[in-house]
Amino acid sequence: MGEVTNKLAVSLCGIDMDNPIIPASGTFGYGYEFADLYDINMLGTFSFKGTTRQPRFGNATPRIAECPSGMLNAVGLQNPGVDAVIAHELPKMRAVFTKPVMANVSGFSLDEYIEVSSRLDAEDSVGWIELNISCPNVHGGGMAFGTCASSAESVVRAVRDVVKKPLIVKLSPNVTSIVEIAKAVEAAGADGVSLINTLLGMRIDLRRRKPLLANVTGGYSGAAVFPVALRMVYQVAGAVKIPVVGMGGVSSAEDVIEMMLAGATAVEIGAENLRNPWACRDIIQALPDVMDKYGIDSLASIIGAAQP
Amino acid sequence: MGEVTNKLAVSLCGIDMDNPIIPASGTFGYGYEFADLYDINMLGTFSFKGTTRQPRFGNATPRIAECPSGMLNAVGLQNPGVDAVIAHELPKMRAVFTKPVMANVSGFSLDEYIEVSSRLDAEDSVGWIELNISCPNVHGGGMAFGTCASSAESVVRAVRDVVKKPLIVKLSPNVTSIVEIAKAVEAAGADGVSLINTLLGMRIDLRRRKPLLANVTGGYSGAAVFPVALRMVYQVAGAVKIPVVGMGGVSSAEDVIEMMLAGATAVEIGAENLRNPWACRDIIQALPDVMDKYGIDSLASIIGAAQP
Amino acid sequence: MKQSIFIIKENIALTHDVWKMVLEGDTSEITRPGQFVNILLDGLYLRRPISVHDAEDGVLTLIYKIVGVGTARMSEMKPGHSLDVLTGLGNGYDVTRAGARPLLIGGGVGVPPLYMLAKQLCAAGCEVTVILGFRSARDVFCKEAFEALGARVLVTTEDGTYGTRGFVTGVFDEAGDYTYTYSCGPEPMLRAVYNASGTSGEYSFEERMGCGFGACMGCSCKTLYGNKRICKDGPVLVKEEIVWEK
Amino acid sequence: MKQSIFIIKENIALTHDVWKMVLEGDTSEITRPGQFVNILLDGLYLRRPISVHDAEDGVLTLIYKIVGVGTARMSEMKPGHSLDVLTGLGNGYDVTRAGARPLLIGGGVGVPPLYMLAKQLCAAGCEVTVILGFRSARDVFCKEAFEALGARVLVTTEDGTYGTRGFVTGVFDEAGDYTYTYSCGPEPMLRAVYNASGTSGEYSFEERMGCGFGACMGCSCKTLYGNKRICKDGPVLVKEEIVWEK
Repeated sequence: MGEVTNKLAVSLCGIDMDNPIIPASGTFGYGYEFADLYDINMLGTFSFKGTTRQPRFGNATPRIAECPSGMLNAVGLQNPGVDAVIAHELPKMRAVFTKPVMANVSGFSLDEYIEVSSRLDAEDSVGWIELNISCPNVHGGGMAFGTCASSAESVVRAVRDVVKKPLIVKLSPNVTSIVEIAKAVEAAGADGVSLINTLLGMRIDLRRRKPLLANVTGGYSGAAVFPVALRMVYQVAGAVKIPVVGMGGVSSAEDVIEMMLAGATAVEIGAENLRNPWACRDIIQALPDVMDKYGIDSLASIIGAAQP
Repeated sequence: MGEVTNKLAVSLCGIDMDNPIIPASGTFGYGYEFADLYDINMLGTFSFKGTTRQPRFGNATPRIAECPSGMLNAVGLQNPGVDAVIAHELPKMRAVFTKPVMANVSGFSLDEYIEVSSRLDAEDSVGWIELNISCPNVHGGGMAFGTCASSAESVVRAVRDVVKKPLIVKLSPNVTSIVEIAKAVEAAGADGVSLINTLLGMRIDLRRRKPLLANVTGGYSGAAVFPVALRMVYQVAGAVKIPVVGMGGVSSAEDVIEMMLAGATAVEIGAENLRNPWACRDIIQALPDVMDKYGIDSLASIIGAAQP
Repeated sequence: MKQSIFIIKENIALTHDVWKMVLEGDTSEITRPGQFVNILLDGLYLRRPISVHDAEDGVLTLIYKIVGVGTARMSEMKPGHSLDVLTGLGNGYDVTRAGARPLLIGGGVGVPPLYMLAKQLCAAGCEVTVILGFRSARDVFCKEAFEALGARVLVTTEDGTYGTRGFVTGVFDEAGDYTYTYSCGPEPMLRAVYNASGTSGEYSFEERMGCGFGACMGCSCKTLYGNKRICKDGPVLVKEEIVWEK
Repeated sequence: MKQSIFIIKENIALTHDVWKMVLEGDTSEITRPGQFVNILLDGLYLRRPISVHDAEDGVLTLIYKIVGVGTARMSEMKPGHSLDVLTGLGNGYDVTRAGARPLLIGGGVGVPPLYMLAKQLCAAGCEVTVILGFRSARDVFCKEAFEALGARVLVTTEDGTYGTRGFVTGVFDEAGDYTYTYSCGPEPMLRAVYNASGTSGEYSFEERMGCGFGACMGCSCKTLYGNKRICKDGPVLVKEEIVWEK
């Protein structure tokens, strides 16, 4: 076990991780649902459900639509609000997960991002803040902050001032230049970036002749988005000095390695958890053999190896 | 046959088409390769290989990489140049295809777009000019024109002045707001827009630890991009008055109907031709039954039916 | 919840669009009637949730309607084919609340999960009445199966081509006195039953799901006692908590 | 070109990573040795181009190396499985240029397409010499098959564990006098053969393909006579037109 741990170990914004595998926010709840299935302490960490100031039910249903090699979701940041997360969810999470966790923060205003981030930053169990400025499924917030460099910069600067933990900013792929946004949030003091959030997509119900999702559009995730995610991780990792957390359609140990070669320091797994609840365990267990196949001694050593 | 023709008929920028099915540029050559396989006069029309002023070999190989439910290509506008297209390719095309054809034009400068468009506009066999301001696989041209509203507007305005045929502008999905670009080209005098060109993607070879494509990145097409394409067609069709040609991952008669419900007047089929050379024939033949299944009397009547 | 491989033993049409599939595998996690399984199909991204018609001693029976590409593909599968199945999903019905004379009301694809419920209730000595609603005579299935359990069965069809013409609520009087209501079917039917029923009861809801085990919040609904996930806290809701939204 | 359904009759391992698949179907479009077929596999987007090892009277034989997910999946297929195959792709070798004593040189997965070529040349009365190059003894396949045709076979292995140690060009002297060169294998080998060969000849190239039938320009290469498509104008190029680029 000691040797395997060393082969997989990475360090993300100064925090050592046994491996780079991170279930993505919104696909892993607060962890305890999965703790019945396997010991989730084997994970590098996980990013819990996006938290807002107020409790949110989210969007009307249907919230889910199938696509080729992927799915749309328009959940719309359903969560019990930061008070309930701290009072009820984090203690339940703590009972089953002992490593630093990644706190995913969303919001509809600068004030809200500041308040929720500082509240979660004060929690001992939180290792990183993942600032979601890229949710495509809410109106008047989320992605609106993340599709313009200046607004992205201002929200990151404001949150940077109030949090002590490493601040990772989750970026939207629905932009002309994700590199420009990444550079702006780096300049504003982000300790890392994570990308990509979902691609904005849509399906129409042929019978009803209406959008399939109640929210009309939804976020596209799953294996289908992997090539786009990989390209953006490669571009951003080549342009910023802070670490990049890669995500978007990662479904296998091979995909993890491909993301890391592109420049990812750690890798989030999203939609695949919904098809295979044991996906992250399976990937962690498969990594050593796949590394051997490709002559990789240590994951940390291949980060960005495909960069020019 | 008469009745079927009526059910499928649409009109694109004033030109009547027996059906809305258009093989997309770069997947159908100049048509004659496919004429051995079926009578290509059954098509609505087709868009021939993107034409530049000079002959181009394109990018180094590998130019192709497989993806989940799709593929990357980085051909890089290989074509014999406008002189050879007019002298050799169009006559060979004319021998097997008697309907107005769509001439796809690309370029690296305003001058080149103007010259190639006006040359092809003068050809009798050409029905529409499809101005490609969105090729992701060439440097210093193509997509650079299509990812900024002001440069898109200026190239369209310049070409508009020199062409008499309907001018359809092919848009890039790799932008923050495709609606903004669509509105700009509409204002500049475009008669229609076609979307989406490919999503910029990438794959890495795990053995060599290098990008799989010689060009590093490539354009992602195939079923995987359909939800993104559909969303953009829906957004653009709701925002402009000119017709929208929908494309991106269309693989079946059902997909054609979904695109038209979103607002497409005609539908281009790209990557699917490469998996199944008879794809467009098969889709045209399948449409009447699928229309019956969903209670559709006429394709023209459902254009944009899913719009609010 | 458990993931395991099931082998198809039988896969036959019951009507023009309803099929029955019998599988062998580990049914140990299926603990209550009204639960569902979630099936991974080659080439399709999301698993397909299908309600359990019956499960006993390693034999799982599903009855499913062909509604899309997934169920169409299932209908083409031959005996011997293996499937990756998540079992033990959903809360299921609570048989302990049935009382002496429970009334079960199913509509269309809402009929199958009531079978395992009726089986357990009949075995427990209840006097079970089942109302089955269909569109037309050609859509009727499972009537004899319920009768073979010892249940009294009333059938309605919308066009009157079989049983009583009309909707399931039209034969409530004929059903007579009942102690509890169990129902499964399309939402308009559930709502009609909810309004017509004179007792407490349990209602099984359908929603498009992402994961099927409570992780993705894809199938949330509001209840009087907070937000619930149809897949994990449901699909069965008790009458007293239901909020009708649409 | 023709699209048709082939049924797998046999699918067996020849070495640790090379398999032989025999299929039945319509082989009428396969008109020359050195052509390839393009196979659609469930769940994979692009067809897989595989060179024709032999084709005669509705029996198609492919010999393929497991190099990725597609060929790995092919190796797991059982007899009776059906495949969607495009046949009649590529130009193939021109047997009329062989002369009396053609020399055939294949390396690794470049060996299989030479079989149908050797078969036709032997049948035409040529004195055929075949050089087969492999990495190691465990990689050797098809030697006996060529010998059974009446060809003289020289084998080289890089590590010397079978036949002559070294590369295929190391046994040119031993091959003796020859009238024409046919070759298929990895590009470095083709280049070495091109440089070592004293005759005109035909060289079969590999490239990642999109469509396999000339539509997408995915596999273009430069030649002295203009751009060509490996899939449609190739995969066989004549010595006099080849441009070595990399």
